[in-house]
Amino acid sequence: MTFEKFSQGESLLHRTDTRVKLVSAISLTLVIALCQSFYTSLAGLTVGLLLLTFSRLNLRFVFWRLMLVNSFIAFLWITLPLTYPGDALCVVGPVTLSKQGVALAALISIKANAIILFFITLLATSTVVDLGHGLESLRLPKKLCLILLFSYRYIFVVHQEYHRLLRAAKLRCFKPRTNLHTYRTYAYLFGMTLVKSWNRAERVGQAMMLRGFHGRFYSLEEKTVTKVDVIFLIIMISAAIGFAYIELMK
Amino acid sequence: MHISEGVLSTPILIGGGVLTVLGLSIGLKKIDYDRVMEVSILASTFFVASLIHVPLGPGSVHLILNGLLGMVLGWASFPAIFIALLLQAFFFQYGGLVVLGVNTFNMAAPAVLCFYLFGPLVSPLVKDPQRRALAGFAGGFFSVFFSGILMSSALALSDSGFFSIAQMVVAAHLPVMIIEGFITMFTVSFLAKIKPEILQS
Amino acid sequence: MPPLGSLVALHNVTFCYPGRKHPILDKVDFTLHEKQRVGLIGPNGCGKTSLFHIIMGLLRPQTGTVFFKDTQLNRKKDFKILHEKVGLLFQDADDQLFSPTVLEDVAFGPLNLGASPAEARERACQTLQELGLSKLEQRITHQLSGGEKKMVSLATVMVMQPDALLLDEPSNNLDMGTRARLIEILNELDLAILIISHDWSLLADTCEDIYAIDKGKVTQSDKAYLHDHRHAHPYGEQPHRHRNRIKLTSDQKKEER
Amino acid sequence: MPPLGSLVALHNVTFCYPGRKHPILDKVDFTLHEKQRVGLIGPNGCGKTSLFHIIMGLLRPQTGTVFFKDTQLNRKKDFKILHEKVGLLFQDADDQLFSPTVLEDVAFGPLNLGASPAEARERACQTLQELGLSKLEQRITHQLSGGEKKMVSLATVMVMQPDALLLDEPSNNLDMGTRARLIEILNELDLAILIISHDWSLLADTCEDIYAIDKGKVTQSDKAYLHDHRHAHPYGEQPHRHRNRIKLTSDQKKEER
Repeated sequence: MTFEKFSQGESLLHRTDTRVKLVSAISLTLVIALCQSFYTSLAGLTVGLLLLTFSRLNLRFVFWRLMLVNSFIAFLWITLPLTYPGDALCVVGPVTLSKQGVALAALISIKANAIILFFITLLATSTVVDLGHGLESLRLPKKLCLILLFSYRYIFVVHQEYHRLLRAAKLRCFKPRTNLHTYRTYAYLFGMTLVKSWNRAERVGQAMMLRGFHGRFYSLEEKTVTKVDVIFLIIMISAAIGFAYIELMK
Repeated sequence: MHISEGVLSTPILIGGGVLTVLGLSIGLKKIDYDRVMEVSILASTFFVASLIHVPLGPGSVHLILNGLLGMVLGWASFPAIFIALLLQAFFFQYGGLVVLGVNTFNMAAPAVLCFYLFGPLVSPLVKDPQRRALAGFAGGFFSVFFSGILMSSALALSDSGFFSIAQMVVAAHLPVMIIEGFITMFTVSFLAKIKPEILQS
Repeated sequence: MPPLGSLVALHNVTFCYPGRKHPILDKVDFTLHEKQRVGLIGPNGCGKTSLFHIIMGLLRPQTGTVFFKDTQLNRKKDFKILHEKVGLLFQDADDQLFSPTVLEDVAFGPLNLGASPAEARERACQTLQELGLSKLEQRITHQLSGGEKKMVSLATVMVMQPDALLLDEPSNNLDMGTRARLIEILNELDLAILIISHDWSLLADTCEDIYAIDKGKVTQSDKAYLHDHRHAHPYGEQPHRHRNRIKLTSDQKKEER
Repeated sequence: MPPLGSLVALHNVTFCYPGRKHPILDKVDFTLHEKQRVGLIGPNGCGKTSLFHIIMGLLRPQTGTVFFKDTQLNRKKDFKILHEKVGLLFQDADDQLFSPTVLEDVAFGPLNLGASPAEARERACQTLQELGLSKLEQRITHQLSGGEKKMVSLATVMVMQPDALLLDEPSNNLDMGTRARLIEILNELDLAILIISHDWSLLADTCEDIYAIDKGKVTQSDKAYLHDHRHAHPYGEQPHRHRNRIKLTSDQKKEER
């Protein structure tokens, strides 16, 4: 299972401190998510594309990821022009396409894609482990960060456990269909996975206790921010302020 | 089941964010450090559920199981779902950061509701397996139903022009509700036989 | 092409795990005939389990072909006919059993093959009876002992009435009693059997032919030579049998002295 | 009372799982001395793992007592001193490695014992180096191979500088290379070791004394008798060692002939 497709690389964005990237991503996303004007969102998309060239990621993977995420947007393109109240853009037989509907779908598409690009270039270029530690030093509640890191650790174990059971079912000629037998089987497969996870949680708890755990987690991290990181942060925050300026001037 | 970034209006985003922060703080307060690992591993298990695709006619839908999650984890559903959505955003760029509050609330609030409404009915103390099965079905069905309602309300309240889309969202969730009902029902019966303490929370 | 009339055959199969330099199976030819009983011995990590997974279509080899009853299996779909007739017993019974009760687990296969619930139940009961497991019928699978789980997972495979049985380290973690019972049952079965194990005496007790697998190659056992081993048996005092069906060549016999 | 001067001792321990008729451990006495190396062999479900859990205080026996350095451990709190000095290697490394990265996992123990982050880091690095695992330091735990996970979980225990090491089926699912490396490391360690395994040759290669455990009783290996075994070795042609540290009594030697 390759979940963190974009986390490996040597680019400037891969090297930048995760906390810096987190703050940048949050501020850029915030402004673009809230903006209402085409100018702002296009500026956001431009910055997103610019970051993409800096990230030196495999563009084919990025393209497919964008296509996948855009499926909800496609749904909006099908529905909004037909259902959104407003002036008629054109009339095809009994169907009226709304001008405001098309405009809104276009605006949402630009905003959403700009934000996905921020996400891919600023966050997906770090591992989840780094992101978890980064969020912790940005004062996200410690328990929440621990749940993030431990869940991340065990997703792969649990996923494998589920897959071994599914494999056994398939070898016994299980063919998923739309019927109760299928749903019952999936329920049992998941139920058994849940039971195994429950038992594992108990064993891991014991392992922690045996290694002296007494209800406190200590952190090992001590990352330093470089000059390049600071410059990067300043540029990104300026971009976000710039977007806000464009939005307010309109 | 989540709304993309860039769709919702500012008041809705803020409202969802505030509610989720409230839910998270209650949830985290109920998890002491000794239970962090347990909640984490169960959160990963429910994340894996969202990767399970079950057939529905010619297509397939992935499991949500927020009803079952609520019955097992109670208020800890808030952090568990928040983390699952955050990981989905990190892994696949689904959802987003600003809309994370709304999306978490849409799924976690029905889970907590399910915990209070149906949790006692599926607990190992209930001796009648049929009543437990029924409660399991209801929990699975209604939690997805509530999530659909919350999601479409978020859309409709953001922009009245989204009203038709909001209706479609609820309609599209109808078959999912039925599947989730059955899967939750069978899983609850399974757990009651094999590991009743999971349903004890 | 493998010899005609075989039940399962591998032809020129090479398999290499991604990122590894050396293939774990290197141009392997292997044939299992109807009712043939073959043991496969080799160290851990030598590719025994990979071989099973290739036969079942769970892994796709980089080169080579799997044949079932002289039909070439190319796509994932093709392996479905093999799954109906070849049963795989996993090393870890916990990977195989997922239904709440034993009866439901055994009846799962027949249900998938289109049996009605009543039929499936009857076939499951019968299989359990044949294996002497009737009293486990209503038990919760998850709460069985390791040995009981192993026997139940054998039942889940046998209920499909397979032509061949692949067993992956069947005696691992079994107590002596269950192990003896398993050997007895395997020797009563009238079908092709392929066992991978490092439990030499299990193979000797159940198989006609023994192959060794190492460094990507499968070789007939006449290369594997028999020799004395200092070996302690914690149950040495209790009666136990060491049957050995392998015919030794005179050379090997000499070396055994 | 167990003999004075022992490191870990069990005295008259009986343990029965709730709902079971027969106790899995029945009035067991067991002693592990400083630097003693003991192997414990027995089938699955015979109580090997329960014995470990009783020593570590994870299970409380119905009768009997656990001693650590002649101190009786009665309450949960008493076992904390034992946890600092006795390390348990779990059968499944995924149960033991819960931190996202290798370095964090190895440093977890020292941090809990009060080391500063810098100290903990240094001790972790040093332990990894001693075990030849330095290049794994920054790796993400779930991306390690099975063998790497096992070695790292050994590191998480060794970093605590224990007086004794309990290993639960350490060679399970290991490839030959890692298994050999593990045996090598275990033989270099200068501390008490207690291994449970059904991998006889691992025990023979690493332990001085071998006990058998069955039907609730632990018996010294002089009862387990050594005897000849017809045994085929697919690698018989290649050089291989069979070290056997067990001292045979003359009776057994006779039987071995």
